[in-house]
Amino acid sequence: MSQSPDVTPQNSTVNLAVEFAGIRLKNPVLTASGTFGYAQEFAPYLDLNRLGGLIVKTITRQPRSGNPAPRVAETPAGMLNAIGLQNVGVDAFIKDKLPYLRRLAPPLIVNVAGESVEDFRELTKRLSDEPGIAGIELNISCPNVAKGLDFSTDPKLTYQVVKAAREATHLPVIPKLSPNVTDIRAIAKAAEEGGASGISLINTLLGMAIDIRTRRPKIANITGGLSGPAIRPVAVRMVWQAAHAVKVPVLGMGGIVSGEDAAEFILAGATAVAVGTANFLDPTNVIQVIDGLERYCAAHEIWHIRELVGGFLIA
Amino acid sequence: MSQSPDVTPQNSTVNLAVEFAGIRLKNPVLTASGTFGYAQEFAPYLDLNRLGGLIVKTITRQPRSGNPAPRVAETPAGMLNAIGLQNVGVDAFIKDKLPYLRRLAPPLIVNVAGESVEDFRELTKRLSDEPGIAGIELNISCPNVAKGLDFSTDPKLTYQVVKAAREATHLPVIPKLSPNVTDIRAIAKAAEEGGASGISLINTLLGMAIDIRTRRPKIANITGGLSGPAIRPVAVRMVWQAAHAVKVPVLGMGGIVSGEDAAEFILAGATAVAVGTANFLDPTNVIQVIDGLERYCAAHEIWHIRELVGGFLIA
Amino acid sequence: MHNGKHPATGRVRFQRTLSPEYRHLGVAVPEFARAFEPGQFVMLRSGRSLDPLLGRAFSIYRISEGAEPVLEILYKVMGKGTNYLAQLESGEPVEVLGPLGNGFAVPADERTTVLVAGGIGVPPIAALAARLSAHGSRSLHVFLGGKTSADILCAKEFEATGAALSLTTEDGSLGSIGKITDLVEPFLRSGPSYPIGVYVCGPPGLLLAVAWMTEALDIPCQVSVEASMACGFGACMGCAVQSRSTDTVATYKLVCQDGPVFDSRTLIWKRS
Amino acid sequence: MHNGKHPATGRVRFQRTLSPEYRHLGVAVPEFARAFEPGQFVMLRSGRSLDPLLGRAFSIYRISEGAEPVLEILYKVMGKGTNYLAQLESGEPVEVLGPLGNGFAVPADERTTVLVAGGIGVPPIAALAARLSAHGSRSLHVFLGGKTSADILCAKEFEATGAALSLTTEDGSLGSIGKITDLVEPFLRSGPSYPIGVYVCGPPGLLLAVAWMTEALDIPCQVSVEASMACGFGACMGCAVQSRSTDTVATYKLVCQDGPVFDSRTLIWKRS
Ligand SMILES: Cc1cc2nc3c(=O)[nH]c(=O)nc-3n(C[C@H](O)[C@H](O)[C@H](O)COP(=O)(O)OP(=O)(O)OC[C@H]3O[C@@H](n4cnc5c(N)ncnc54)[C@H](O)[C@@H]3O)c2cc1C
Ligand SMILES: Cc1cc2nc3c(=O)[nH]c(=O)nc-3n(C[C@H](O)[C@H](O)[C@H](O)COP(=O)(O)OP(=O)(O)OC[C@H]3O[C@@H](n4cnc5c(N)ncnc54)[C@H](O)[C@@H]3O)c2cc1C
Ligand SMILES: Cc1cc2nc3c(=O)[nH]c(=O)nc-3n(C[C@H](O)[C@H](O)[C@H](O)COP(=O)(O)O)c2cc1C
Ligand SMILES: Cc1cc2nc3c(=O)[nH]c(=O)nc-3n(C[C@H](O)[C@H](O)[C@H](O)COP(=O)(O)O)c2cc1C
Ligand code: FES
Ligand code: FES
Repeated sequence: MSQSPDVTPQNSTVNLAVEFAGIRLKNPVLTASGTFGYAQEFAPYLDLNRLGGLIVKTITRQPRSGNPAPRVAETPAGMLNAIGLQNVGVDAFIKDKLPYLRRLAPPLIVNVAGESVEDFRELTKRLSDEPGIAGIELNISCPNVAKGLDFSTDPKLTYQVVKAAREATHLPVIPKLSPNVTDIRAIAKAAEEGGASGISLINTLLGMAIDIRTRRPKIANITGGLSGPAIRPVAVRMVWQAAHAVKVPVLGMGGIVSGEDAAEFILAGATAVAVGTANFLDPTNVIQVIDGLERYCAAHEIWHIRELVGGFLIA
Repeated sequence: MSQSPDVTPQNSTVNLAVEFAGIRLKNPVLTASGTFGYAQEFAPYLDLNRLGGLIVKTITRQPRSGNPAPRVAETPAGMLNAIGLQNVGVDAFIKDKLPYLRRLAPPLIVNVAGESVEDFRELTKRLSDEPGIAGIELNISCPNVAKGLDFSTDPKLTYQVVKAAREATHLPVIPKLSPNVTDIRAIAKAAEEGGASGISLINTLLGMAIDIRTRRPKIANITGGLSGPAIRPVAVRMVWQAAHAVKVPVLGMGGIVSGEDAAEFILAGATAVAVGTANFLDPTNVIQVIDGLERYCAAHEIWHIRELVGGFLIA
Repeated sequence: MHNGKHPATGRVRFQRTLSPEYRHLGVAVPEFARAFEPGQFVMLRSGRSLDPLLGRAFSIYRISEGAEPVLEILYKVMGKGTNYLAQLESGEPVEVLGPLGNGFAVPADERTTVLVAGGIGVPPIAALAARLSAHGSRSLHVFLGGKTSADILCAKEFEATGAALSLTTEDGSLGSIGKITDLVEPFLRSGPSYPIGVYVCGPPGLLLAVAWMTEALDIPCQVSVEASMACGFGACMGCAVQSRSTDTVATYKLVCQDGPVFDSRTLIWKRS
Repeated sequence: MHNGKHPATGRVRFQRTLSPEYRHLGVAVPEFARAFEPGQFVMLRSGRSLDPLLGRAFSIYRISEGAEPVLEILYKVMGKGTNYLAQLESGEPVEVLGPLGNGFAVPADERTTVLVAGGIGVPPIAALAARLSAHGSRSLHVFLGGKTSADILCAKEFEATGAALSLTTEDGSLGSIGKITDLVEPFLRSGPSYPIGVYVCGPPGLLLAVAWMTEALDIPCQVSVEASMACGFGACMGCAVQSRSTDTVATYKLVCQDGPVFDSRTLIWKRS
């Protein structure tokens, strides 16, 4: 459904490189946490080195088994999930996953979550000692675990978590914000004041679906996080609001499937974008986003992607 | 895409009648404000007397011209709108529209909006003097005008508006709540405390879309309200949360297209539902929702729709 | 109550590629109206999926007779909705609502009738020309413009009506090089017989230019206007267009209900 | 890197209605794998629209040879995704990812091989029977159950393999009346020759009953399990199934990656 004239990326000379939160990316397209596994799952399908950056599945201090099934359900142009942060824990991550990830060319951003300010501080500190990590994304907005959402729906807690992580590392710290709030600008500002190097948004919208035959929730956790194209208009609005509220750069996500969608976020003010749910439709989707973005730029004679950032025109 | 076995509504004996906020409805399917004009637009296409109830486009004290174009844009499985409450004003409504509406059999709920507590009080009072009105819906959640959202994103303002309207009329008063909040339960409780006879939700999610060719917003107002199937999981979640937070009945809406969708809201705790965006796809859509709901009930041997309300099972 | 306006499920009868971007689509619609006014439109929608969600507006180009009426449209592949349409093959379903809106109204005693169309503005103008040719006691002048020759639709058909046909393309690949308004204005100033009327459909810039020029010359002009639409029948208030009325309520008119054809002097024309 | 697992756009070659609810679909997929293990599956998705959004999992029933490999599946029309598939006509596109997951592994020296299937569990079991018949130095017993005769697929095919075929329907419209487990249990207790193995696919109740029964009798059993899936290749962690592991990280296995075929004794079986 691409609408741009057919310009092959190879023939064009669009410079897609950006710097986000002090991290140099050869293109502004990353993978969203929890939708790209630990990257290895995608290796049979695509050249991982083409990615702008990699954000991996949330890591916690202890291993987590995750939520019972069913964990995913489709909704119109979207999906609900409540995986429950299933992960191997930080020790096994460092031992078993990091060696593979650090050999890849794209900068690696490790996403962490905790139940307390202390957890975030510890995880951040622990990971900063490891080579091959370019930044830490703080998942303070997971709607699918008992403690999770709490932090990023409250500016004070947001500030505290970000500050603790900031003080624990020399790496860029990127809090990931929840869309389930009345005023995203207030949260974004609190994150900036806490010392965020950049902010990342949106995590999923809290949703629910009922199987009308069984009368049971379609997700065992009852509620789940809504993602995919359905939420894109909400995500674009919040990225635009947040980008105007803070000076640090924004990593935008929510429903990106094509290069055009990525361009929409960048016009709204995102410096870089992440592809989430679309990775499930087709493991090569993220490459299509990179190629599509490059084609869009070439067709509109944008020779450096920077020219596009915040390029939204208001009459 | 109906999944229920083919039971013709005529042969079944499902009792669909409900009482919502003291208003008797022969079936629980209403039309959502702003999506059904003043009903007359639909007369060529369907028998208006089959509807459970009618909610008409928001009325304000003074006529309003509405927002400049473009006012609507499609999004994945949804749409954005910023009509800007274009309406003829309460005087012309009473003179020109009400005579037609009051001749129709379905109970009429008039939706009003104002910029101050005083506006809501006055409008409510003015309309209560007119025969043929069954209830007043308070639109304290329109995202597309300067003052609008403010009321229902704050429990105190919500309480004040509802209380003022409550004191101004003997009619049922039904505040309509915004989904753009951190905690819908707190707002629902404030509405109940203010004296709401029932609550109505959800209004649209605040969203935005950018035309990547022109770099301009797809909606002249920049942001608009997101509606349609895309938002259904958020709406069902909020209806479920609100229904458990208050004792007054809930009118649920957000993305209903089929009888199955209506059943999902009723299982989540809604006493009645409203069809919005789907009226645009096909002017007879609301009739398909009524027939589909009846078929669903018959197929599941539900002989009174009341049995379904809140019938959601949690393991 | 049944007036042929009810939504109906049609089936694709044919889909022809006119050029890389333009298609000619025929949809057999049971019980569809056989009569329509040129300028009226239909809303077409996929019933299979919620994406694309809303109908898309297309002018009625022709309704061909037969066992079932076949609704014909000419369209340009633009975005999601028209890409979806372009993938449909014979037999596939399409939801159809219409005919909708108000068409062109040409006075019977008009001596000079000037039709102007650009790009996807051609279909309603072609429908109008076909009607007028059926009458005949008037001089009919057709002006068609496009970026390249691929944008010039129905030229042969217009010729067949006996109209005087003028063509322009911006690249000069067909007709004279330039914009169609470069030819319309001199013609209107050249002393055609009155009563005269201008009927126009096409991109916003064309409508604006013709509206200004006819107003300056005090020649009646009917324009068929486009707008973003959600419903097509007056329910959403989405398709607003600014009118010259000073009454608050009438500031905006609805393209689907009050139009899509308007007397150009009832609307405000400004560059966007 | 190219191992036939890449997503590819297939074209519907045929779509046959087996009964009101069941369909047999053939999709020609360029460069699709010609080899697969029975029990492996594909994800099928519409590329035309974002609704339905995600792929749907279907067991590979057969891959027929020809100029292009034709992927064949048997499916039941359930909800949005399968309704969408059912509307596809010859030539329409379908996005295909696969073969995915791990299939059944039947020991070469097995003397008694018992295949059990219910409803849409038949396709992988039919694929397995076709493989085993190609070998032949074993006794093959097939048990098929359904609600009515319309749910019994591929009976002729199973007969053609030379297997001993037992059928049940709940309404008695085909085979004996009752549930298929009513026949499987007595057979397993009747003293079949060892080594023996049971291979089962079907609704959760059937899997549970066969898993319990084989565990009680200490007979090896491989089950093909279903789960809600978003991706099909290990990326979403959506398709969790509870394992018997006491290690936190291994509490859940992924149906798409660790399965869909599991040794029944590695999973927890309880009524839902
Ligand atoms: C009353 C009326 C009658 C109409 N009659 C016709 C008709 O007879 N034939 C016809 O073809 N159309 C007609 N249109 C226009 C038609 O409705 C739109 O072209 C259609 O809705 C586009 O839908 P879409 O989903 O394909 O594009 P969308 O994605 O909705 O995009 C629509 C708009 O975006 C812009 N756009 C999208 N893609 C591109 C692109 N690649 N390059 C430049 N701009 C782009 C255009 O400005 C376009 O108007 C009519 C409209 C109205 C209101
Ligand atoms: C590894 C694997 C292999 C599979 N192989 C096959 C196969 O070979 N053939 C096949 O047909 N299916 C197979 N399935 C199941 C198939 O994936 C689902 O049937 C399909 O995803 C349903 O999609 P849908 O959108 O049509 O239904 P959805 O709307 O997603 O509904 C799916 C679920 O809802 C319930 N449901 C929906 N509609 C109804 C209804 N009318 N009555 C009762 N329950 C209902 C069912 O529990 C069903 O599982 C397989 C699944 C897996 C995981
Ligand atoms: C199945 C699934 C799992 C996810 N897991 C995580 C996670 O572990 N940590 C996190 O920060 N976000 C997680 N997310 C949120 C995504 O990273 C992303 O913020 C969100 O899905 C919106 O983007 P999308 O619409 O492109 O998917 C998950 C999303 C999905 C769909
Ligand atoms: C075009 C449009 C206009 C609307 N106008 C109003 C309005 O005037 N007053 C109001 O309370 N809600 C208005 N709404 C909100 C709807 O009544 C409804 O709450 C919302 O759209 C969610 O339901 P849906 O997804 O079924 O459309 C409008 C919605 C749309 C799409
Ligand atoms: S398109 Fe809905 S009112 Fe005109
Ligand atoms: S379906 Fe996504 S991990 Fe199994």
